[in-house]
Amino acid sequence: MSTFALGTIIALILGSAAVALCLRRLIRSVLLFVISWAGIAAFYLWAGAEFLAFAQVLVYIGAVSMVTLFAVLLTRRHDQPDLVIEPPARSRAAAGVTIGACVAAVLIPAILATEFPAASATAPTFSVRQLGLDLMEQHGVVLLVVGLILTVALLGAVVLAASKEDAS
Amino acid sequence: MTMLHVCLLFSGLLFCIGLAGALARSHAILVLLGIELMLNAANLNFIAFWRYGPPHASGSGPIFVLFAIAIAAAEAAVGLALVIAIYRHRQSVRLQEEARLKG
Amino acid sequence: MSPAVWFGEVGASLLAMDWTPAIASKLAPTVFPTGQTESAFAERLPLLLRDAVTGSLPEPWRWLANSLIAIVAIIVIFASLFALLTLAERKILGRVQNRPGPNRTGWGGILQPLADGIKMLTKEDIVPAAADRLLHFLAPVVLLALSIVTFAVIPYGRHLVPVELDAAVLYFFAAGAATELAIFMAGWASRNKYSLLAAMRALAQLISYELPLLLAFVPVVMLAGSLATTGIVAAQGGWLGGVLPHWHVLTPPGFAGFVIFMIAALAESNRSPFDLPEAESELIAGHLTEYSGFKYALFFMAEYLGMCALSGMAVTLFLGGWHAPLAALEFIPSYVWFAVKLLALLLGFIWIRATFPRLRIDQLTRLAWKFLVPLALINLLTGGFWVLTTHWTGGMLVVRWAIALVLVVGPFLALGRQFQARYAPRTYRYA
Amino acid sequence: MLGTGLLKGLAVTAKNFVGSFHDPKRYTTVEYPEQPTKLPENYRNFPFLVFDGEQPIDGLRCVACKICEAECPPQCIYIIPDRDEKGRPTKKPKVFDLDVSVCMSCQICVEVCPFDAIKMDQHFEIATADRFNGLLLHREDLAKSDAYYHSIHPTEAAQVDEILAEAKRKAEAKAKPAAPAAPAAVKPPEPPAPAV
Repeated sequence: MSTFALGTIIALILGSAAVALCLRRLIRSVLLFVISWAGIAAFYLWAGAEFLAFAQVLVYIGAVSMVTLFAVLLTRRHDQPDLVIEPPARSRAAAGVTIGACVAAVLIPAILATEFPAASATAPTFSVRQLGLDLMEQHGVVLLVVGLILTVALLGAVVLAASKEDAS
Repeated sequence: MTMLHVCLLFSGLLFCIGLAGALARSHAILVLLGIELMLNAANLNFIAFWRYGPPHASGSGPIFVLFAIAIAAAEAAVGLALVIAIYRHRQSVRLQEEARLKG
Repeated sequence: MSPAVWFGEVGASLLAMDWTPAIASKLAPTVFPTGQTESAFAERLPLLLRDAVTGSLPEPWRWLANSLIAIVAIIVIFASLFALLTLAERKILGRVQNRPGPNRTGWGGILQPLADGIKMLTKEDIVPAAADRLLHFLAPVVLLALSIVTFAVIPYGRHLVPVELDAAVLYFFAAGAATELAIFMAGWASRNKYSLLAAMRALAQLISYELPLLLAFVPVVMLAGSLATTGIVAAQGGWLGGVLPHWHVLTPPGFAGFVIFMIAALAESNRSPFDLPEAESELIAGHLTEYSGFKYALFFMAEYLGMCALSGMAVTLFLGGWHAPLAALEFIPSYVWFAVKLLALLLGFIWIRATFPRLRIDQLTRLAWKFLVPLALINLLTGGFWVLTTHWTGGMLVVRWAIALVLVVGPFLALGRQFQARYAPRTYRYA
Repeated sequence: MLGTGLLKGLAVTAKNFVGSFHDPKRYTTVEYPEQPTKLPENYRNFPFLVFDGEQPIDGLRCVACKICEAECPPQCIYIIPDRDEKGRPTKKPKVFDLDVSVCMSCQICVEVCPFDAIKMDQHFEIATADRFNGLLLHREDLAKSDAYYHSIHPTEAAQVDEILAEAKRKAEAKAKPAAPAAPAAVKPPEPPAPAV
């Protein structure tokens, strides 16, 4: 039952990600990416990190997908299709896939060849309270830095995307 | 072959898909999404090691993923803002046309 | 090693592994705690009824049957609440406008929802020729599914929590945030530029108001020290002298949070005065323009269910969940109290709809970004102060209340003056 | 302070809501088909013919003088005077048709009628599926009793009654001194137009 669940999750994530990167219609590939992100959230849930699963849904499906879709719609040209496939693009695509395959060819045997120490018998328990305490005490500085980065990134994004009406 | 192996294989494959996509596609948004996918694959590894790794008491895995998600959100926001700025400037989002630094 | 042997080994080891998902323990439904005897019979009635049905089943099936019963109960109860709510809304709007409202179908109009349903179901289902048929179909389904999913974590009574999650509040708002995607799908799949533009407006509204919505409940989480809905409800138990309940709405940061939360909830559920996405009299119907028949009914249902879910969450977070308002009234079952509070909030939604005119899009976003978000951020500070000063007693209690009230009322007045300065009071020269 | 206006608005709607249950002023709906609407006295739509006594056709005040037919601006009235077997006019209409699909409710026929025989009706539920025959009213459809006239336009009917009684008294007073000479002088003087 749960074998089937994990298999489905993995197949869903890999399949939707692979198809998303092959499609020519951008909106569809973004929506497939959303499925893939939802699958990753399901994986987190399956592994017992429920807080992360919900954070993943909130951030990726709620926010990143929206920003991406807005960007897609803002950069769309109606007089031409989304993407034109030209000979150089073909060779680039082939090169990209080859590099990906090469990395996979290195990674997979490496993973299979490694002996990991035995896993703990029970799933590690990790309550939200514990997470909060860890964030505030052990990782407090990091939290502050992340907050700062997010603020700067937000301001930067606003400045970058704001249209300069006075200039044009 | 343990659960950890399965999860690592899975995340490795996801990483390679993201890599191939980021390299093969020329649309800036798709390249960004490919990079997001690679980030997600790395996050999967943290969770896999936390869940199926050797016994431990710390929650560093999920916390690291949490930070990674936050940074990924920032990256997506800035990246897509850049894409929009480039599009406004050159009316194109194809990366091979953006070979010049000088506008 | 030959590939066949390798695959065989991998397969065998895959089968031998422990595949039980870690989340399974969390999903176990609340079995009636045998040690608890203090709860009255009426309090346990839903569980006893459930156990009477599923008690004889063997263990794994019993778990499944219990979950199914919970799901069916939630869907049936809230679908009928949706039906009654549409009727109640029209009746109340009628009364406010000096007219009776629908009263021709059935006894005093009680069958009006049924008539509406039959009308919706028998209408032609139109899909535009150029539409993306798959997404056009998926959008209402996804929206409804996501709004039903949010009901899973709300504690409806002392023993009635469908799923006890550690991060239940986060789950609720994650599912709520995902509904935006369905709205985008609806707008884009219609292949109609007006639908798309309206969907973009709807998204801008939803994203703008997500921020105050999420910020408004953080003080509550700080006060309760828990992200679990059960923990938050438990933190609001008890009464001061048997009269004054420990609800979060009765603390300064909780009250400010409640008001901000309800305003943002109005906008999140596309209710008047924030019903811009489907403003019937101005736009055609926004992203619903190309929908008809059953799909339109699904959108409508999802909207009402979202309103119910947000009200249920507001009851849980701010109004003490299923706790009775007075110690003396505790003999009434907890789920009745929850229902009473939920209905009161829903009536408030209808009352507000009957009163206020629709905002303009710029007023809408200005309200979110220049008024609600700063207030919610300051409210975080107030919440922190309130949490840090829980041990103050005696005369310091007065100081605590005074400081907290200043922190709540001061920014409201200051921002309110600034916010109002550009709009009111208005003088109309030609009117 | 920001928000006081909102609270005032909420109070107004709440007052309306509560008031609708006990205050008839805040619940003004008339549920029309079951609950007949009380029309104002001066409401008018299409003309009808008044008759005195019990017999609708015999009691008609109309003498088929054709003044209204001539005056009607859209020409929706059609009259054929009745004649007895010797060919003399009986001062009754044989045919009195009124096409309400043409009539514009101008009340000119009422103003010009010297006998107060045609008055404006208040019956407005005349929708029909047959626009040719259904909307062409005949003598039988148009004839309505004086009592009905009193019920719909009481003030105006009382004035008309006074005028008719006055005319009758004058005619009788005239007839007494010259009793044999004036059997034909029943025709009353033209009455002033009834106040509308």
